[in-house]
Amino acid sequence: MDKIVVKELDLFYGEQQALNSISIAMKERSVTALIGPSGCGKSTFLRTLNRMQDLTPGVKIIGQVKIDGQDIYAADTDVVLLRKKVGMVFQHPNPFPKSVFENVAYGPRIHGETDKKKLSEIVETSLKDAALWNEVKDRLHESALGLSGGQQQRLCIARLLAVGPEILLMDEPTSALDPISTMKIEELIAELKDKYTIIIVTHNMHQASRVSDRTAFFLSGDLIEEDITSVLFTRPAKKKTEDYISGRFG
Amino acid sequence: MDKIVVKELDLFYGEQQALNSISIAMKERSVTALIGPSGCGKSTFLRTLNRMQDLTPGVKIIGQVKIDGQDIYAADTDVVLLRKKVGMVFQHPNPFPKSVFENVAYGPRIHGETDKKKLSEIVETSLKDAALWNEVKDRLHESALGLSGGQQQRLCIARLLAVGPEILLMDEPTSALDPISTMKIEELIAELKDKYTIIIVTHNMHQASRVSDRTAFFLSGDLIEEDITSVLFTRPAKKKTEDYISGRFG
Amino acid sequence: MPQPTKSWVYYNDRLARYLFISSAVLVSLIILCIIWFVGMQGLSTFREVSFLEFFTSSKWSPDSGQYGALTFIAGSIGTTLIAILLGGPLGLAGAVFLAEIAPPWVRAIMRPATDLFAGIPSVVYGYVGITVIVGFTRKITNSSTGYGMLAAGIVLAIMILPTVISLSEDALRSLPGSYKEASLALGATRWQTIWRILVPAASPGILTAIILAMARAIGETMAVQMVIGNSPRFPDSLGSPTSTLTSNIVMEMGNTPYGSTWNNGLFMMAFILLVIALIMIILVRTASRKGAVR
Amino acid sequence: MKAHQANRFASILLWIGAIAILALLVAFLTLILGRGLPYLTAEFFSGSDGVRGQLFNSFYILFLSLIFSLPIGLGAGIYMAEYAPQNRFTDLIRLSTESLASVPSIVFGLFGMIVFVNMFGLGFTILGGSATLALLNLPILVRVTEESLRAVPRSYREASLALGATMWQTLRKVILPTALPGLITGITLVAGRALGETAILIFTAGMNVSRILFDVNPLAAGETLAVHLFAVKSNPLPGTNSDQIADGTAALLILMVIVFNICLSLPSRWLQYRLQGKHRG
Amino acid sequence: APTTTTPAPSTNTTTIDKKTISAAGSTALQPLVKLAADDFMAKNAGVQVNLSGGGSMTGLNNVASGSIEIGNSDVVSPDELKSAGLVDHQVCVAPFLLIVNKDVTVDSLTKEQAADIFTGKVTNWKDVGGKDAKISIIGRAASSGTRLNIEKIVMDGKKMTDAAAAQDSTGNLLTGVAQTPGAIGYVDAAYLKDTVKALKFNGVAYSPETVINGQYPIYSYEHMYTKGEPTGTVKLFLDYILSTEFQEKNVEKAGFIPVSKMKK
Ligand SMILES: Nc1ncnc2c1ncn2[C@@H]1O[C@H](COP(=O)(O)OP(=O)(O)OP(=O)(O)O)[C@@H](O)[C@H]1O
Ligand SMILES: Nc1ncnc2c1ncn2[C@@H]1O[C@H](COP(=O)(O)OP(=O)(O)OP(=O)(O)O)[C@@H](O)[C@H]1O
Ligand SMILES: [Mg+2]
Ligand SMILES: [Mg+2]
Ligand SMILES: O=P([O-])([O-])[O-]
Repeated sequence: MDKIVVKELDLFYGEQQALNSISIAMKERSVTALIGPSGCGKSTFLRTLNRMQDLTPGVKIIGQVKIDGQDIYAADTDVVLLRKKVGMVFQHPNPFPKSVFENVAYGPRIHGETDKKKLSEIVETSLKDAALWNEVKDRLHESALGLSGGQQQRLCIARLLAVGPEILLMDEPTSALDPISTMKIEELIAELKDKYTIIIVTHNMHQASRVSDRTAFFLSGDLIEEDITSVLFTRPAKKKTEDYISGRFG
Repeated sequence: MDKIVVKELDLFYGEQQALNSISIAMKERSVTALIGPSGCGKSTFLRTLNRMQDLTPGVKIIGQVKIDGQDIYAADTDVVLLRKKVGMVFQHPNPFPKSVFENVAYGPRIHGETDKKKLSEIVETSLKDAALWNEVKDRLHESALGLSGGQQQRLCIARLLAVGPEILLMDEPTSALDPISTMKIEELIAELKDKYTIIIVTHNMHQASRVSDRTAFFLSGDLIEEDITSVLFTRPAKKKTEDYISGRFG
Repeated sequence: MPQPTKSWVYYNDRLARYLFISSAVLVSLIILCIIWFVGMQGLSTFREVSFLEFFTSSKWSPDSGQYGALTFIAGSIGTTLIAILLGGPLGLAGAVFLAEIAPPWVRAIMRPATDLFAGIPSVVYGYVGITVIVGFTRKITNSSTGYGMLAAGIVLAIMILPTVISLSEDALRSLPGSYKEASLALGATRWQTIWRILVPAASPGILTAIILAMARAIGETMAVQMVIGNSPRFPDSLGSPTSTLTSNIVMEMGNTPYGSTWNNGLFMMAFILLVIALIMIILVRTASRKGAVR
Repeated sequence: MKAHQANRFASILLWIGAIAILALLVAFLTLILGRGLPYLTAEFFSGSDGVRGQLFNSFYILFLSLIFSLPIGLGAGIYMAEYAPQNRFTDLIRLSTESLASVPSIVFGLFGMIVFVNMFGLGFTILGGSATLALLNLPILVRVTEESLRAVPRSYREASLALGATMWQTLRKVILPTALPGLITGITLVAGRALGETAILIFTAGMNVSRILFDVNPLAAGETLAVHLFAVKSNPLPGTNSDQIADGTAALLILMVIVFNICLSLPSRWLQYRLQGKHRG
Repeated sequence: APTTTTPAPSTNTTTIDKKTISAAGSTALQPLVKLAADDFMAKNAGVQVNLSGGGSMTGLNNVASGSIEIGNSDVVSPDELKSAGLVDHQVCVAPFLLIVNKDVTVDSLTKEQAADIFTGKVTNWKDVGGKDAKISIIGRAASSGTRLNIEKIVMDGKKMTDAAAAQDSTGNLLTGVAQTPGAIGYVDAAYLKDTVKALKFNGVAYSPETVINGQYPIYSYEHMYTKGEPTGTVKLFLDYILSTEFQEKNVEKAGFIPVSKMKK
């Protein structure tokens, strides 16, 4: 079933158009990779899916984004609930300057959970799901900023899982990490895809081919091509895609 | 002839060692590419070659770097002269907030050139050498910040050429640029190598294979392997190199 | 997980938002009130005094019906300029030193220390002014008392140091590190980098610092009043008594009947100060906007 | 080489400038403390001309003025940093806070005198003084708040909002706690300036103190230490050792500002340390 | 015109009504009122007399607007404030002194000499019998009651020269005269300090006797204004100041002269 359906989406930063009539659909419980050279609009597109783009002043969005059949840009959309359902992981790990525990408990707390015991449970499950529990279980109450980059990124994923999202958006989640942390995150993604719909932006085509079911190639604000990952990387339909994946630019 | 010879170079950021006993030599008028995953020490290494690393507080450097047979870390080295000889291009274009002309004229000026006519000549030659002259000749006195990213980067190269360096260090000079600008810079590098010794850091292995004569692969502060570019990419001697270039991580 | 009662969270969010907006509006209302009150009181001077006389005559002798405030306006501007000429370069040197030269431990001491300047009450400055600085200016200007614009300018120069230093340092520090790197990588010395790249690049911020310091100087009252000499006439030299807007307000406010023309004239002087402050702010804004465009 | 010499010369000049600035400060401090410290005896505080009332008033007026100005200043600062869209309205508000910041304090004093002392009929009281002083604090508070909030990395905001938090939740739980050290430093600056303020209070809080020790009645007379210093300097009442009182008061004021700076910077450093975690400086 | 009440014998019907009363205004009169307030508070436990300076007009303005109960003034209330119904109480006589820096060798000035100095006609001490040194005038603000009195009595209503430096308060004036070579100024007798030298006027040194017997002419009556006739605590306080007990015991001690001693 299609979880996300985007139809003819245009996005403008002031005068400048950054997305040109993007149409794409993503299936439930699948991983879609977005690739393309720097500045092509990958992050911009990703951020329209949970309306984080609303925070940028001067942005204009035309077109339709439907999640579970509901237009998220409709006037009556509850943005807060939307963001709860569509979680996001950022390029640079951004834990709050709080303890590990408080980072993960943050989401449940703001959504009204006050029971200490329940919170502990949620924190534990989320950290386990993010494959971080063993590394931090003895330092739950130390500052999260003391963790390594890779641990911080998994903490951010755990923090996200704790609010119970259905869709995970990841914007180059490993680009600031070392190889081993990268591997761990990639493994995590493979596990998470049984439960969540995942969209991941990456600069690394190998990563795209390793983790994703489908891949979409962006160039200068256009969605050039979208296909099953192995097909896109071996038999791309468009010349531009081929040039890019063969490394002729970017 | 070897222009640069590095012997058993260790570098520490405080307690943490970032370079482990690096030894490498670079020939005059050649292009050497430095590749490796993020955080492996490529930038760190590059910045030891013109002693920009001196600016970072708490850095300790052990070992030898000889340029034209002279140890640049010897006590009597004139750092200012060294930096004039060993120029640097940064990842993000960083023109000064001055006019195009003043950006290029800056170097000659600080090195004592006051003659207006000579300055104009230097500016023109440098901009031509950096393949930018045609695009900016009508707006020499407008702010350099109004140029596009790719133009800014070429301006930075022109600014560098104007002081008459012998060695060019480039730290991911195209990673912030669009495909077309990238191509232009790559072409420029190909031209410049007739006159200069060039060392370029890049994340893009295709770029490394397109522009460089030799390639060095760094991993976690170690120089794993250094060889003729085509050899390193097709028949690497080390398993780690192979894993990296085949995209198994990074 | 329990579903939050949506309305509650939303209600809070909205309430907070309205509270913040109303605080912001209140701040605007306050300044409007001040302009209104001081302006109304001040402008009523012109029921009895001609506009032209007030601004172009330097004869201030209210008991004989002469209300020329030019001396005070000139005195305020003059002392402020002296303060900036003396304190500006020194403060800028301090800022450059803190931003680019000082070893971390020196900075750790000096930065809070300069803030202490701001914490010294103006009466203390004035007292040091009377007992030390006036004697000094008496000597160098070879005048009989030493009270005057130079003494006031020196006192003000010291008082504006923290403003100049901290704002200019912030401006220098907020420059992208890439400017410095680029310049040094071209073989520039540290001083060349500072003087040709960093200071020009930070000039909008430095200008802001200077203008705000001027606003501080022109509005300073107690310290100036103690060393300016308070004579309502143009001075013969930098070392002879004159007056500023602020000093004349405190001198005479307590001894003039509220609502009298004389008293209204003093409010008019306060209003002029307010207008000067507003003009300075507009200058600051254009300065920083010019910086943003570049 | 010429460039090298210029470099050396400029460095020396800058060092001299910096030393001159510090020397000035040291000269001020030694002059004031040297003259005044010897008089800071118990008698100085609680004798018949003792300043304990003024000391109390200084802090009480500061406290009240912060009570008035903090909520509004914080609120407006938060609005400017977090909510304000780019439009005419916010431009106007920004312009007014900046203007308010550059209003000479004597103008505040006169305004307070017309409005609080005369129109509201408060007379020269603690209340009138602190209400006027609040006007002085306000713009600095707005500015400090805005700056410390802006210094909080954008990523914290994004992370919180992306988890489905409302703006208010994000503010309360993430942004304000992170900005706290900066806020505290800012409030210290405000407090330091308010403690030394004279011109405003002469016109609004008057020049004498209540007989009752630690009179918390806001309608009591509100002479502060700084005003007291001004008063004894300008009116050395015969029969009092006014010079000693003045010197002692000046020293006490400086001490207060120093202690204030230290006291408030410690918790903010500690907070910063805690927020950053052990592994980062 | 404000009516001048003669010292009235206290009537027993007046009682404490307000716990706190405030007086502000003239700095010249302030030392005396402070003494009176201290005594009065000692006698009437629980009563608080707030006292501020600020200048004569500050006192008059504020008593007229009702912010304070008593306005102290060196001068008679101006017409602007008469409509407020101010009532005058003359409480004592304040003498003024001409003072000079200690390096000045002159000990006495005639009225003409003093007037010439203050109008700016004479600018060197040698012209009035001293050594060759410039005269620096340090006076009070144009609106000060003390200055008005000097202009009235010493200068026959002529204006003080603009070239004079002025200080807004007696304290700063004293510091100025003490620090500036060749300086001359004027203060209320109560404030005289040994950092400066007091001059004789027409050869007569100031003392209460020379004022009372008319030899020393530089003095003025000091006023305490109330809005309407005083009642309750305010009246008790004014009565105390005007009481023979206080006038005889304290007024002279404070450097003033009791009204009753003046020969009308
Ligand atoms: N806030 C903004 N205001 C104006 N233009 C913007 C803004 N953010 C992004 N852009 C522009 O929109 C285009 C797309 O940017 P975007 O960040 O989506 O690219 P990207 O594909 O994510 O690149 P990268 O791989 O570098 O992250 C770029 O040209 C960028 O300059
Ligand atoms: N100023 C510094 N202080 C402490 N550690 C540093 C500093 N700069 C870099 N490092 C560390 O040194 C290591 C090498 O960093 P470097 O910037 O040289 O990597 P790189 O190979 O250039 O990576 P990238 O491709 O991301 O630019 C990294 O682990 C980095 O965290
Ligand atoms: Mg991006
Ligand atoms: Mg790097
Ligand atoms: O006593 P005065 O302050 O009015 O001179």
